[in-house]
Amino acid sequence: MKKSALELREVTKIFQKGREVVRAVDTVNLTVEQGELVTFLGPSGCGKTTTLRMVAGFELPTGGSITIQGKDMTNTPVNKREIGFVFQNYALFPHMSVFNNVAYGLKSRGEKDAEIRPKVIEALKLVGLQNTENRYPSQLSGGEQQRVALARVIVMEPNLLLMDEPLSNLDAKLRLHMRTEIRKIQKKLGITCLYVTHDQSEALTMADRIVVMNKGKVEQIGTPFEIYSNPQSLFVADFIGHANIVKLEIASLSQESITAKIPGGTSFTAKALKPDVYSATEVLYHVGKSAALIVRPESIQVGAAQEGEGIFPATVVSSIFVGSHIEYELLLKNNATIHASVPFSTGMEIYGEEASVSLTFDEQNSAFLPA
Amino acid sequence: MKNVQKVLVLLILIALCSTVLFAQGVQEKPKAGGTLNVYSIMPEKYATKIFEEFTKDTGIKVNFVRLSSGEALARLIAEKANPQVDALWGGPADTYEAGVLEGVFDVYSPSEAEKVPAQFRSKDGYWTGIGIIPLTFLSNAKYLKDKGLNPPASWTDLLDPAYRNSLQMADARTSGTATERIYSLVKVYGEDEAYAYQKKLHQNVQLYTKGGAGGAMPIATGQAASGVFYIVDALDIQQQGYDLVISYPKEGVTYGVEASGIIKGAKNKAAAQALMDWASSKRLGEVMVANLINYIPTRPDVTVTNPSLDMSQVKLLEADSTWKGENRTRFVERWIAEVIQQ
Amino acid sequence: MHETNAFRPTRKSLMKTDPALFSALVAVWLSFAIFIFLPVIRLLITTFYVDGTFSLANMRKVLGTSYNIKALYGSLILATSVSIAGTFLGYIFALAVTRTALPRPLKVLLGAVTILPLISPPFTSSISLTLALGPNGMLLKALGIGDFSIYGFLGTWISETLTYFPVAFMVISAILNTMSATLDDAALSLGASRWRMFTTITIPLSLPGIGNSILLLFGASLADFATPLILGGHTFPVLPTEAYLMITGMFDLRGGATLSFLLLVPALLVFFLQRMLLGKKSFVSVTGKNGARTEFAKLPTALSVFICAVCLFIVVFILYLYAIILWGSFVKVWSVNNTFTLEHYAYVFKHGQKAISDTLLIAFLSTVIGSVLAVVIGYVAQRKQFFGKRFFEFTSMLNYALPGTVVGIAYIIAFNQKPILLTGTLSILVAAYVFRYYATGIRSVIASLEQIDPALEEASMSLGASSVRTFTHVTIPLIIPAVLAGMRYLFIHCMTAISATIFLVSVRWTLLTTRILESMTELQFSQASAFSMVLIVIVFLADALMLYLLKVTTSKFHKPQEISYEKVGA
Amino acid sequence: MSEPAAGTPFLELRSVSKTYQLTKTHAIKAVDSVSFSIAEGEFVTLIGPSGCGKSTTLRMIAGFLKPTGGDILLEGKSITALGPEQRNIPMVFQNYALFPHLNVFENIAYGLRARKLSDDIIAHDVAMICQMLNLVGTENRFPDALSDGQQQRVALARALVLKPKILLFDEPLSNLDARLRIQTRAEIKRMQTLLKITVLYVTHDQSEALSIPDRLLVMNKGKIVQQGKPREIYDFPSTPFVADFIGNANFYDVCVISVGSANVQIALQDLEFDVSLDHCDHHPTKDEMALLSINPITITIEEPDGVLGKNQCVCMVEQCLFTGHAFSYTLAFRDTSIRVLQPNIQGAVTQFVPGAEVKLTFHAQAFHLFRIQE
Repeated sequence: MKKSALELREVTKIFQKGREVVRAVDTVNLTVEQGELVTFLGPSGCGKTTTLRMVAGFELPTGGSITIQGKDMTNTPVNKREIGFVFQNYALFPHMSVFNNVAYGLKSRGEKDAEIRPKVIEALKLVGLQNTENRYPSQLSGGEQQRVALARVIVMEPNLLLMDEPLSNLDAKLRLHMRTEIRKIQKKLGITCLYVTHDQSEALTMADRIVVMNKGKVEQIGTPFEIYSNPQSLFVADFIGHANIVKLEIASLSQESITAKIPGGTSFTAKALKPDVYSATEVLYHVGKSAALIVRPESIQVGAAQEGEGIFPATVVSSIFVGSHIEYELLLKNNATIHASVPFSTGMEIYGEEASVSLTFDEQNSAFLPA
Repeated sequence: MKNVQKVLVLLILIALCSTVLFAQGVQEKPKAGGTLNVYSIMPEKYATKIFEEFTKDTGIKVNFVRLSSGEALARLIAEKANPQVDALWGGPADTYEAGVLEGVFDVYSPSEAEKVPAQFRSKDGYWTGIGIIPLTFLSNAKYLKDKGLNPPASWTDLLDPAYRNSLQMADARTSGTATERIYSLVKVYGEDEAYAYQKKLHQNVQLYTKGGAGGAMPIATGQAASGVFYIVDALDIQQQGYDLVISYPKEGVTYGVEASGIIKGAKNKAAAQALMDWASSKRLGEVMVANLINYIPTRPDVTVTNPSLDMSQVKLLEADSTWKGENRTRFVERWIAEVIQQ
Repeated sequence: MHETNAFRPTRKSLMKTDPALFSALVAVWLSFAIFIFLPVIRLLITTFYVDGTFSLANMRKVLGTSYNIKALYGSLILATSVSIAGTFLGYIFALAVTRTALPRPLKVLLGAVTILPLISPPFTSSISLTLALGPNGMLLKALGIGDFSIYGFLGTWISETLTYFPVAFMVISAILNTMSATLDDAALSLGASRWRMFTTITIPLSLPGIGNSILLLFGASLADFATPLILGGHTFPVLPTEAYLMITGMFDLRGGATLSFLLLVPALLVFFLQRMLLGKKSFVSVTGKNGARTEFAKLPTALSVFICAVCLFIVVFILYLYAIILWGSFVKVWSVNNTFTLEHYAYVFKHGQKAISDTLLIAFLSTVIGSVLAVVIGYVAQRKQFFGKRFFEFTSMLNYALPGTVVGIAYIIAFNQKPILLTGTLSILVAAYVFRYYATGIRSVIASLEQIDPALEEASMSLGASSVRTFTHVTIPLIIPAVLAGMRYLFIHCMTAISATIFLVSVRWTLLTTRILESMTELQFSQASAFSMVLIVIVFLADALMLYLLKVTTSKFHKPQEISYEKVGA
Repeated sequence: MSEPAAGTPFLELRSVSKTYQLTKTHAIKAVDSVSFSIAEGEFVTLIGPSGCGKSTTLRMIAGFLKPTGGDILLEGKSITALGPEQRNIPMVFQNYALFPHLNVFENIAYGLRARKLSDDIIAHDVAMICQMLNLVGTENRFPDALSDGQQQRVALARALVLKPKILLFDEPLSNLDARLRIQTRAEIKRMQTLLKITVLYVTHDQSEALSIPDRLLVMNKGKIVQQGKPREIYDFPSTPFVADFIGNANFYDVCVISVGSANVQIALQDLEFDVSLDHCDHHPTKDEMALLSINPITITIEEPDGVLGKNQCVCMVEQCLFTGHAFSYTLAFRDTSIRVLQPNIQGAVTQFVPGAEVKLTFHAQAFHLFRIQE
């Protein structure tokens, strides 16, 4: 049987600040396969960085176990875990040249200089930083520093690459560029990678799988597309992408789908999601009570005002052209605000403020959650 | 992180060890007979020359540190449990008397003690006089000329408003010169009258200096007009070439006896005794005369060449060292309470 | 969720969980016990125990003397006025350097002149001040001012202010430099005049620095005994001088100890206030990244002119004072025979040789030992969590907080008997310096560690380096500049301080500073000047060497970035 | 393409330059004789990469920097010589520059107090602006106790309370996270419309630049390279730099095959496209090498069906990044690569995995042809 690269079992971390007990990480379970890139995504303080630091060994879990490559490493010191850690602020040694930074781990391991040099050169080449060996970190740009930090880690050929918001100190454009760079290198080397971020678009673009965390607990684990299309909780729906959450009154129920409507308005049918954290016996939806419709801005069509089943009349509050698409802010009849993002194509009509329009929601990409 | 702490502990241990090592290293025992450790109240420039001669004569090397009389005594008292020096050199006899009361001195009668007049020796053999120094007035000649004054010839001359805020003399708390001044005044006026006089004198005092000679330089450079000093300090500054006038009050002055003594528990007792023997010999007086060290030798058989040290025209008041030692603290406390706090 | 995973508050003994930290703490606490607690406790016993029982008799006696009460008030008044005046001058100088359009060479000169008082013994300025402003002083004569007495409060105040304002200058210019320049811009763009900007932004934001400087100067002035000794005269007694006189003049160790105990109270108060101030988050750390702008808005013209005038006056005055000393060291007899001579220097090098070599040895040893201890204590205090940490930090700084005379008296009381017999040794001097002045080292190590992201050490560990390697290859190289900076001040203090060690010099070990004071009491003004000059030159050279080392060790990774288009443009 | 400002220009820059003399021989022209004007009530954004001189320009208008050449006029009067405090041109800073020692109320009141207004008026104005910017309840708090968004709003309130005629923004949103950025930029636009103030807004973020302003100035290397309405600039970039910076375009060297009356025919290796002459920055000649830009969002990506029409080709997917509202593809495109942005709409989009063959359709109106610059 193939060993999984990393296994977290019931990992818990409790901090005690004076009398206050904080469950920073609460019984987290996760299995990561070889070569996978898994991102931990969540708002700040959700426990994602603590989890990563426990995997690295900077913190010891209060409970649970951590297995790397089949070996229990729960209490192994950092320097014996053979992991690579990329820090948010790069943590390059300011008193060492780029070469010495990258060679640092190899030297610590006691490798010979003759062996070290080609490896370092190779690693720097991989990250696109040839001929910078003799410069010092302070002479490099943020992006270059980040790449040195990456080279410093991959030259060690670690079992596990851990990255803690590695791109958050870079400017937007570079951030986009580095995402693809890191992803490329990770796939090329086949390194298993845990990646912590609070930037959902970063998580979506880079991950094979995303672990969404909130308040120390795992909310949902899945591929980016799964998480985006089938959020299992209102938190995930709201945190990933920008979902419209509209409360509608349930008109009828079936096993898979729910039909709901704005009081006195049109009804809409879509699948019902049941977050698996709730017990199956509990009844989550009741006819006549409200359910939350989750609909993505880009799953909304904005058209000229018309009547019909599944069509919601709305008023345009604002329309903003942002190049690739038009962002509408709309008001439904029940005063719910809806954001729609309509891809822009040349010659299409842009509705101005106060315009009456009708909205159609895409059924495939919409779902109900318990309100 | 354990190893970091190992390094830390190592560093601390190195630090502590080196401190202790140095503590031990410098605690090395002085070579017997070869060296002598001394606190000198006598100014360094005199002591250097005298001890050079002593070393020449006896082969004993002298380490010394110069301290004011008060400091020296304070040290000796503080170090009583573990004396750092073997002898005290110079300084007024009453300091020695005070020390005797604190039990810091050892009895020793030098070989030629009998040749030193009795009033220049401790009754019980705790100390031996090495020179005597009367008090004198030292005045800036130019100041006197500018103000049309004669050199002060009486204690009362110093009360002249012409000297307002321009006298400098020593502080009784730190200086033997100052206490000597009080003894003189008590001998001249009687105790209460003496303090009344000092209160008046205080009006003219610009500054009480820490050292007995502290005011001499300001007088020499014209910052102050006049003051009361031991002759040794007054002559010394005059010999440096300043335009100064030395005068004596007609009522008379007491004089200090510069003494020397062995510290109880001295680690180099034999060497200390050798110093005492040498000090009571004629040799010391000759060395002082030869080197222009302006003490009047205690041995009457030493010929003084400097006319300023001729005491024939000066009214010298006798003041018993025991009396001085017994009254010193009281006089100083009274001085603080009545003179400077008025 | 499993209950077994619930948090179990376990307090294992530190000896088991972290034996190395435990032994480090034991070792450091032991040294604290010997060199910090023992002296203070012995001082307290001497003060409050008469014949083996607790008694307030000493205290009553001391407080019963109105002259001592006057001295207490004198100390407080002097410290207050010195701290205010010194901080004011320091602020003016700091503004001149950071906020005016003075040409760079002049700013460098300003900085250089402020170094002079720092590297000379505290009483040098009082000596030349006496000659310049004393009765019949040269400057008074030149200006035709007749009846003016420098002795007393005025002279002491001027001399101490001149001696200590450079400290204020350093503290305040640091804070003025770290202020965000965009705040100035914001104020101006909101329509505030330059005066208004200065009074509503610059001054309030520098308040922490001003507060810190006032407290530092208050403490320094409170402890200074040499300046009032020379300039205070009988009209203006202060506690440290009175304590010194009581011990050395009245042979009253107990009374001196009691008097110095009185000093403890305001000194500790100041120390606590300062800790509180430093503990508070400083206003200066501004959120977000600082724009490219590093230039501060200029001050109102009138203020600039005023600042420049004050600075010019002070600089000229300080240079004049030091010129007097320089001149004095080269003339045959001060103010009588002004022919040039080197005989005083010859004397210094012949008879003062031992003092020079002793002082250098003591300063060197203290600097090295103090720095090592500072690194250890700083590291433990900043990076570790353990029981009693705050008390640990507090204790490490205690000797620094106490006035020097108090420490000196406490040391001589404590170490003059078995089991720890240290009087007259080199170690007592070294210990006095180390435990008193390593505080600057500890502070700079802590400050430096605060700036070094623990991620650097974690990065090293995660790259497989052992903790030893991490400490030697990452932590140590990074804090070396801080250690050197700490060493620099430690060394300067060891060379120039006198208050604690005046009680501790001995036959075998003597110091340059005490020799200078002796020369003064022996009327050898020229000799004293020559000694002072030699001391100043030594300290200056050593300081330059340290600064050079500092530059060498940091230049590697603090290389000024090449000025790029981005740096200047945006 | 620039739109002439209506009436007298409210703010006008005439050949404003800023040169930094770095060494005796080496000088940098951070701003190189820049001229533009802003009409009253207009919202103008200045965009460019970092180091392009946009912030320097803004600082010169605010008065923090003195231009080395040129003149700045406000309502027809030169303000070049005035200090910042005399201009009444407040600025909202990137790092907010809130006074850390003053609470929210005093921060907002700062400019009013400088104007020596009575306490009643100050209290009233501050209360008003707090109401407008949803800061009620925070008046007594200090900046370090506020969230990023609140700090930004205080910075805005502090400037707006002065009822300035013109307000400057220096990358005000760059310290905020994505969601707050979108909220705050809408807020800024709303306040500007409501209070009818003139705004000059500096940013390097293209979505900010396209979304809020009436007019956009694109700056590069100290010069204004293009100005106009956001959509004009997006649709008709005048230089490759603009096409890249504003539209993230793909660029290819192409050869002009023939020049017609309305169209140019070009060859991109084996592919041939028609480009409208309106979309050329110069009149191309036959056989000339030119630079073609293709906006990635205009390319359609679909399952290959074996039929290849005009402006179509088959490529292999190299990488697919899912960004939530879109898929960002990198495809092998002849001997180079091409970026395609496929909006994730209507659930109808199939995600193509790396290695898959796909059919691309190019739309001629998204092509732009530029002269190759040396």
